[in-house]
Amino acid sequence: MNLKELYQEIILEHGKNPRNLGKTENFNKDAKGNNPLCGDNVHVYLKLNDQRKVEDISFEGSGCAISMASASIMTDLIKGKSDNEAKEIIEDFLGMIKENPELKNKILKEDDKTKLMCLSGVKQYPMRVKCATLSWHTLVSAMENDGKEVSTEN
Amino acid sequence: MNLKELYQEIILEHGKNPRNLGKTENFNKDAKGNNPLCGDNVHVYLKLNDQRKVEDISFEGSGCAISMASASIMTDLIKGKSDNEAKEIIEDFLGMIKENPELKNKILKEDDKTKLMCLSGVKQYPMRVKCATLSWHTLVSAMENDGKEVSTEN
Amino acid sequence: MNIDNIKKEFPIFDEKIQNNDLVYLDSANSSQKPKVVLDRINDFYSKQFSNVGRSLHYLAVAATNLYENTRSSVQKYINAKDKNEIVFTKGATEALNLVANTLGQSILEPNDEVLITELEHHSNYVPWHFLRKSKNIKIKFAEINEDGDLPIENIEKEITEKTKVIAITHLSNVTGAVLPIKEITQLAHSKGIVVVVDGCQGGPHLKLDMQDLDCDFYAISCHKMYGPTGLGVLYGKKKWLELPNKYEAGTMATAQVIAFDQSIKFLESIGIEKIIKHEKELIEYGQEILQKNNSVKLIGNPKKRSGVLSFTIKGVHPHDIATILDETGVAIRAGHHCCQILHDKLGIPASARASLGVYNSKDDLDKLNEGISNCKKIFDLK
Amino acid sequence: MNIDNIKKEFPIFDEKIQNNDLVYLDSANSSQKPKVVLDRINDFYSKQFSNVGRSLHYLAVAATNLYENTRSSVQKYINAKDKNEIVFTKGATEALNLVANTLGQSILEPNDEVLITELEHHSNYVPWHFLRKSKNIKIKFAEINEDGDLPIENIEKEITEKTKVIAITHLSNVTGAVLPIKEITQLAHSKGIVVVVDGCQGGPHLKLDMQDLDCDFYAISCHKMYGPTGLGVLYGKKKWLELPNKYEAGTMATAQVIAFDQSIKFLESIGIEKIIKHEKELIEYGQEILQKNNSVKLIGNPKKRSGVLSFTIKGVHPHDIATILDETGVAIRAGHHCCQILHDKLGIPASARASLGVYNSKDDLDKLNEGISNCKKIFDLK
Ligand SMILES: Cc1ncc(COP(=O)(O)O)c(C=O)c1O
Ligand SMILES: Cc1ncc(COP(=O)(O)O)c(C=O)c1O
Repeated sequence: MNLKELYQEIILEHGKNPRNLGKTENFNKDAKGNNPLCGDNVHVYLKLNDQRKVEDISFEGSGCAISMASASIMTDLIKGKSDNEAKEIIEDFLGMIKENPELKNKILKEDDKTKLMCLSGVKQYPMRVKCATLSWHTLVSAMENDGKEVSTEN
Repeated sequence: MNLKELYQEIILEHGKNPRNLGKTENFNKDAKGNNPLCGDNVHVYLKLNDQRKVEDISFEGSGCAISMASASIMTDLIKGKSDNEAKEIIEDFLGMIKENPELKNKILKEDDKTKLMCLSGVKQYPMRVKCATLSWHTLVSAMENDGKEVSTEN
Repeated sequence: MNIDNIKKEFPIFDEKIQNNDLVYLDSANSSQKPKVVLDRINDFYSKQFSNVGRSLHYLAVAATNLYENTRSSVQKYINAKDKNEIVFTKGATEALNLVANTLGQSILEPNDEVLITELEHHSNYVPWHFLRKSKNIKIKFAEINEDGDLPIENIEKEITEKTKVIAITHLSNVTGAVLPIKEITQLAHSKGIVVVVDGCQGGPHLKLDMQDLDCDFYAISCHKMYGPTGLGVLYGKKKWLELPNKYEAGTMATAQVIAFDQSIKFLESIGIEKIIKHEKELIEYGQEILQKNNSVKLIGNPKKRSGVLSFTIKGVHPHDIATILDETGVAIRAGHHCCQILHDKLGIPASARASLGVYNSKDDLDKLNEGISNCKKIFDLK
Repeated sequence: MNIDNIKKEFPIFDEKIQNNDLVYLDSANSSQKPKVVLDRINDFYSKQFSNVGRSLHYLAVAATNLYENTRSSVQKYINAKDKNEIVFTKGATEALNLVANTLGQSILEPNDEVLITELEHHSNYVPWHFLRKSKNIKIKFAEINEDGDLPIENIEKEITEKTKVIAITHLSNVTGAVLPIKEITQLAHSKGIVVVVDGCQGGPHLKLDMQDLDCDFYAISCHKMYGPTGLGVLYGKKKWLELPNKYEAGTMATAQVIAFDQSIKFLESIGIEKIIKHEKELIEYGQEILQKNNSVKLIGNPKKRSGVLSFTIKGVHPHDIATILDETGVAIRAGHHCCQILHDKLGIPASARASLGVYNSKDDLDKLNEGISNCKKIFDLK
């Protein structure tokens, strides 16, 4: 049974009570993402201040436990980081979901890394990888603010 | 080898030297027929006089030995018959090609029937049946003069 | 053929799927295939293969006859008046596209209305949507009632003088509701309206009688009827269609058409009445056990339900349900099942769907129920 | 794999056809299928079957991966830049329709010209003909020369400022002429013209390298490439196509796509260079023996010929030739092979066509020649 690895307590908890859910005030960047195959969608809002620091970040959307937990943990960890740090964390996370056994960045604290590693259970569930990564790809799009809607289908 | 039955001498001879080939003068009924699958086509012309007798009949077209021979023999036998006699012969011929072992009509002489029976070799060649019957169906259409182009594909 | 032994006819159930027996509850998506169908494909390719209709040689003639045989079998199975009312397509989606194109070119004028329903599958919406763009027609939606049913009154009240076409599913692939097509057709024809039926789910679960239903078009998905993938059927009344070969352009799915004859024979060998009875028992049993489970909410409560049971579990997203069930070999589908309009109406982003085939048994539904309990345990629900 | 033993890979050659060994010379119509392909179909249906892309359960995930694997194999086989440039269709005919629709909506305006050739198959004429009706475009025909060849000059001289598309066959299914696509594309692109290639016959007989040919679209017919019926591929440069799933609507020919991977592997295991060499020897041998036969007239004398030999016999209609050959198990095709324009130009209603596959040998061509002698005997020709 790998289900236990997929649905770790922290995932279930974040899935049930997602942090930073809603539309943050005074956001200056945002992007939408969707998974047309299963109907999941997410909208990421962020406020990047003059020092290029993520002053606030939130998301709206609905989805499975994995996708909600992933967005919740993501927003939690990205808040307060500079945009360069954020990009490094995103890249590290996506690399870990794709192939790397571990997270490599030196920005996050160990227990934050542990939270993120909890999402690595999806590796054994190829169809669920997109649930875990959609909000992250959407965050990239928001930061680049290119207005493109992110879709899992490409 | 059934080929001998299919390509009897009389068929080969009519195929090579078809009778009544061309466009008869003063025709008052005509129809076109075609086999879209193999590109065969035929055009039947006839002159039905006031006594409803086939005063003249001819055909234009190109096709295989079977189709040319069939049109040739058909025009030969129909010439001079009344329209009712013609219809009976046509029906009898098509019935024979489809299922009947013999021709049943009492209009044709024995040796004319023999000529027609030569075409029965196609029964063993389902794809060639249309070669033998196209001109006959076209004749029906000409007699009814409904202007519809006959196609083998229905 | 005995319905209790039917599973044995399907080779896939001899396989272990990740060490589990396969509990296949995704037949509305695509059904499994009986051995007779697979053997026919293999035999045709390995002993008789040729393209149809174009060559004169022995294999080509034989293949053409086999191909046309299936057309006749389908004609008989669905009780169509004429063999030429049967057109083979690559799927139901193409069949419905073909209908929309045909009607778009023949009868639909700008501002004419096409009436569809909130139950429709994407495939019975998109072709009309294209006509809306290209021909400026209007699409109206007949509403479902509280039970997720579509009573004829809800259709009647949307009909106006502009209504030219009613395009409607025979059996909802989400609620399992069976719609009163015959009555709808009577109503429609009394007003000169053309009736197009999406028969994808009707095909495997209902008695198909075109002359009785009297609809103008009926689209079938062969791969949901125990047949090969890549094949659909469009039934169309003679007055609407030219000869089939007009639509069957290029090389067709020859082997698939020829093998589909075996699917029809398979269905006939059981008999649709028996299938209907069997599936009715299963649906009733499924409803019963799921209703006992008070975290589970069945979607819709139609008067007549067949083949499909969709549900949600409060606090567990359908994708999570599907993943958890899959772990014990129970294959269901989660998502909106290409029925976004219906899910929007119901205010849910997705649902879990268990759908039936002739090979299912009460045992399968018990395993579904166990899986649901497992979901609740993992998500710590009561 | 040894080309001399290749026939053994094809189960159909174990069969007697009307008591004869099968001499299959109708591969341009549809090729026979090797056992690996049949086994893959059977295995997939009986052990792994599920619909692709829509469900989350194990079988669905596995099927989706297999399906996408074939897309990658095709990409590699034809040396396309990107996996998403590969779209699965029900056949080449649908692929060419899709191209015409796409270009009709994006770049073609009334009075624009589409340049095709006198060699084109019906399937590469009809879609443009529809655009002529719906969008008022013009179709021009590049003429063949006396050898039935299509030198690039004959294309060049038809190009005007209005020419937006050149749609052209890679290999004529009647004369066997191989066209200089790479040069044509260079010419066309220098004038901003889009190049659409009908690769139905190129697929099985030529090296496919999209990046080298540099054409914008290329249509393939899988059943002519030792693959299942009901499947085609459209290659389209990324700039022209949206993502494949936009075009792959509804349930696809899942099993066929998955099995086609084995056709590609089969072709790769021999190697296209070997196939080309083998078929070149056969074509040369065929030309040689038929030319000795002075009642036989070969159709066309192209500089580069591959895969196909068409001919007529003075005094014997092609249908009669086909029937007589069939009696000894020699399967050829007679008719206009969906190339009416070419046959009109040549002033003949029909021709007889012998076409090759990897499994053919000189022996097969000898039997063809014997059959031709038999025709002459029956028709009493010298
Ligand atoms: C040159 C050519 N183009 C197009 C086609 C049509 O291909 P398909 O029948 O796979 O749609 C064929 C085969 O019949 C062909 O030979
Ligand atoms: C109700 C309904 N309509 C249409 C379709 C589409 O059919 P196909 O995938 O065979 O084109 C489906 C199946 O997915 C369906 O369930």
